[in-house]
Amino acid sequence: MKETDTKQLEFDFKNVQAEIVRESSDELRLKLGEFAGPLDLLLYLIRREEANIFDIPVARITDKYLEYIRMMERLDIAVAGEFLVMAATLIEIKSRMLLPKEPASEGEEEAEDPRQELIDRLLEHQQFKLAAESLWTKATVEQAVFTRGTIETDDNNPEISATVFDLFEAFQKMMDRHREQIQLEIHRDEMSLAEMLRNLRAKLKIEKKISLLKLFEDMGSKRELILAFISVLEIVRTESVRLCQKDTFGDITLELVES
Amino acid sequence: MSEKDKEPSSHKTSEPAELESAKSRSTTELEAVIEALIFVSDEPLPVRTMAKVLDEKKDAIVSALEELSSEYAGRDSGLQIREIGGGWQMSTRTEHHEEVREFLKTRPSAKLSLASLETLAVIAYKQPVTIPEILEIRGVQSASSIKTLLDKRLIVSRGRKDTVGKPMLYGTSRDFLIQFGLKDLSELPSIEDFEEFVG
Amino acid sequence: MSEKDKEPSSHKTSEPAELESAKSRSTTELEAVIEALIFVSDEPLPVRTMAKVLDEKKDAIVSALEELSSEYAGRDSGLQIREIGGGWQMSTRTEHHEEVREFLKTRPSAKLSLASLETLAVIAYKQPVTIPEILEIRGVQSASSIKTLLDKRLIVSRGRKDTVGKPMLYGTSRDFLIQFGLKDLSELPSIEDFEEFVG
Repeated sequence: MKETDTKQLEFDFKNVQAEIVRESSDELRLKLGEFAGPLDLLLYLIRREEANIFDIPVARITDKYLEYIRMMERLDIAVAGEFLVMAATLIEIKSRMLLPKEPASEGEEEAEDPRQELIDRLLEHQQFKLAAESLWTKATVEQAVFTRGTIETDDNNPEISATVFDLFEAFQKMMDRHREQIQLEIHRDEMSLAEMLRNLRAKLKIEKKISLLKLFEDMGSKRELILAFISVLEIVRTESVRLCQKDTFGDITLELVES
Repeated sequence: MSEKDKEPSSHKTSEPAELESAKSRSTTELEAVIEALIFVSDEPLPVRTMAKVLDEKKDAIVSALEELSSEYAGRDSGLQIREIGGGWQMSTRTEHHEEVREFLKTRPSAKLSLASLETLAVIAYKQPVTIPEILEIRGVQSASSIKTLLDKRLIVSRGRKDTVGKPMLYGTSRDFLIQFGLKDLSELPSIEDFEEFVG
Repeated sequence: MSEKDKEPSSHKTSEPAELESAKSRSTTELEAVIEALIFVSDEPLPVRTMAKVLDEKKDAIVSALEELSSEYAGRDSGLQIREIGGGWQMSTRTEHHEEVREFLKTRPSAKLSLASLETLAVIAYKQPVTIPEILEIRGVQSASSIKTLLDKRLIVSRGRKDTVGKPMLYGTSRDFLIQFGLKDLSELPSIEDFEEFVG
C-alpha cells in the first residue's frame, strides 16, 4: 500500500541533484536544487566522478568544483559566499596534499589526513540528507491520513470559537471557489461558430439593428470576439444587411434591409 | 425510486457485474471506504454523493451502509452510523453522552463546522438570502448547516422572498452580533480591512 | 440553556452513586466510551486526559486503547486508532486516501522544500540546536527555512544557548510529531541508521 502512496505523491528525491539543465532553447540554467550548498555540490561531483568518498581525489574534485563556480559566474548566477569558502578550503587541502608527508616520528600517531575534516562533514551532511528523505517519506504517508470532519456535538455551549475573521475568510474562499466555478462553466460553454451565427441572426431579426461596438463588448472571451466578427462578415456576405457608420471611427451598426 | 434510471446505461447492458465496478472493490473494501468518507465529512453524507465519489451504484452503497451500521451496533461500539437529515453520519452513542459532555467541557468552546461557518458567512454578507441562493454560492446543500445555525440562534428567518416558491429568507440574529463581538453588521470586516495585512 | 449548564455539577455533588457506577465499567464499556472520546476530540487525546475524565486508572485506559486499536486493525475498518504526538487519534487509513481526497476536493498540501526538510531533519536529530550549528551541518544559510518551519509550527524556539551571542535554540513541536506520524521523538530512526547508505 505504501508503495502506491508514495507513487502518487512522488517527486524524485534521488534526482534532485545539482545539475545543469537546459530549460528552454535559449536558456541554460544551473539547477542546484533549492537546498544545494557547497557540500551538495561536492557530493554530486564525487558521485559523478565515481570517486571514493573516503579517498577523495582532491586535485581532480577541486578542479571540477572550481569549474562549476566559474560556470555559475559565467551564467551570471550569484555565487553564495559558502561556495567560495568551500573553494578556499579545497584549495588549501589540495596544497597540503602536495606537501611531502612528514615521516611520523616515534610514538606519534600518523599525521592526520588533511581531507579528514572534510570527509567527516560530507558524511554527516549525507546522513542528514538521508534523514530528510526519510522524513519526507513519513510526511507523505501521513498526508494520506485524514482526521474526522468537524462535529457540532456541544449543544450545551452556544459559544463558538470562530471569529469574524474566520467568517470573512470562509466567505472569501467560497467566493473564490464560486468564481473559479463560473469561469470553468464559461469555458465549457464556449460557443461554436454555428451557434454564434445562429444567435446573431436571431438577434438581428428581432432588433433589426445591432451596434457592433456593443456586440463586441458583450463577448466574454477573445475567442467569442473572433467568432462574432466572423459571423458579422458571414452575415454581410450572405444576407440583406448593411453596415452603417455615421462618424469616422464611430460605432458601426449592422442593419437588416427589409425587402 | 428513480435511482436506477440514472445509472449509466452502458454499465447496465454491456458488462457482467463482476467487471463493471470500475474500482472492483470487495464488499469489505466498499464498507471501509464508506466508513472513511462518513468519518471525514462535515455534514451527514448523502448516498448520492458517496455513489458519485466512489463510482458505485446507489444500491451497493445503501447495502454497505446498512451492513456497516449494524456492524457498529453489533460490536458495542462507542460510535454509531445512522441516517440523519438526508445523509449518513457517524456520531457518539447516547449512552456515553455524559462522559462526552464532561470531556467537551474541558475545552474552551465548540467549533462550528466549516460547512456551517461557510453558510453563516454567506448569510452574514448576503442577507437576506434564500437557501437556493446559498446553494448557488457554496455549491453544496446547506440544509443541515441552516438547522445548526438556527439551533444556535445565530440566524433567523426574515420572511419570504417574493419569487417562485416563495423561499424563506434568512439573516443573522442579534446573538450573532453578540457572539462575534459586533456592534452592527457594518462592522463586519470587508476586503479593505485585509489589504494592509497583505502588503 | 443555563439550566443545562448547571445539570452536571448538581449530579456530581448530590449523588455519589453516579461516581461509583462510573468506575465499575466493564472492559467493553470502557473501550466504547474511550472510542467516543477519541472520536470527538479535535486533537490526539492523551491517556492522562482520558483517565481524568473517566476517573479510571491510566493502566486500564492504556490496555483498553491497545485492545481498541487492534480491534480496528483486525476488522478491516476504513479507520484506525493509533498513538501519535503524545495522544491517541482516530483517522482514516492510508488505503483510502484517493477517495477521501476526491471527496474533500483537497490536494496534498504543499510540501516542504528540500531546504526546509533538511533543516528540519537537522533540528529533529540535534535539538536543541542553534542556527550556526545548522549552518555547519548543512553548509548553507538556513534562515528562510527556519522561518518557514516556524510559520508551519513544525519547530519552536527552546530558549537561548549560553554561549557568545546567546543564539536561539530550536527544537521540533508537537505538530511535527503529528504531521510526520510519530508517537514521540524516540520513533525517529536513529541517525546512525543512515550511515550504511553513504557512498
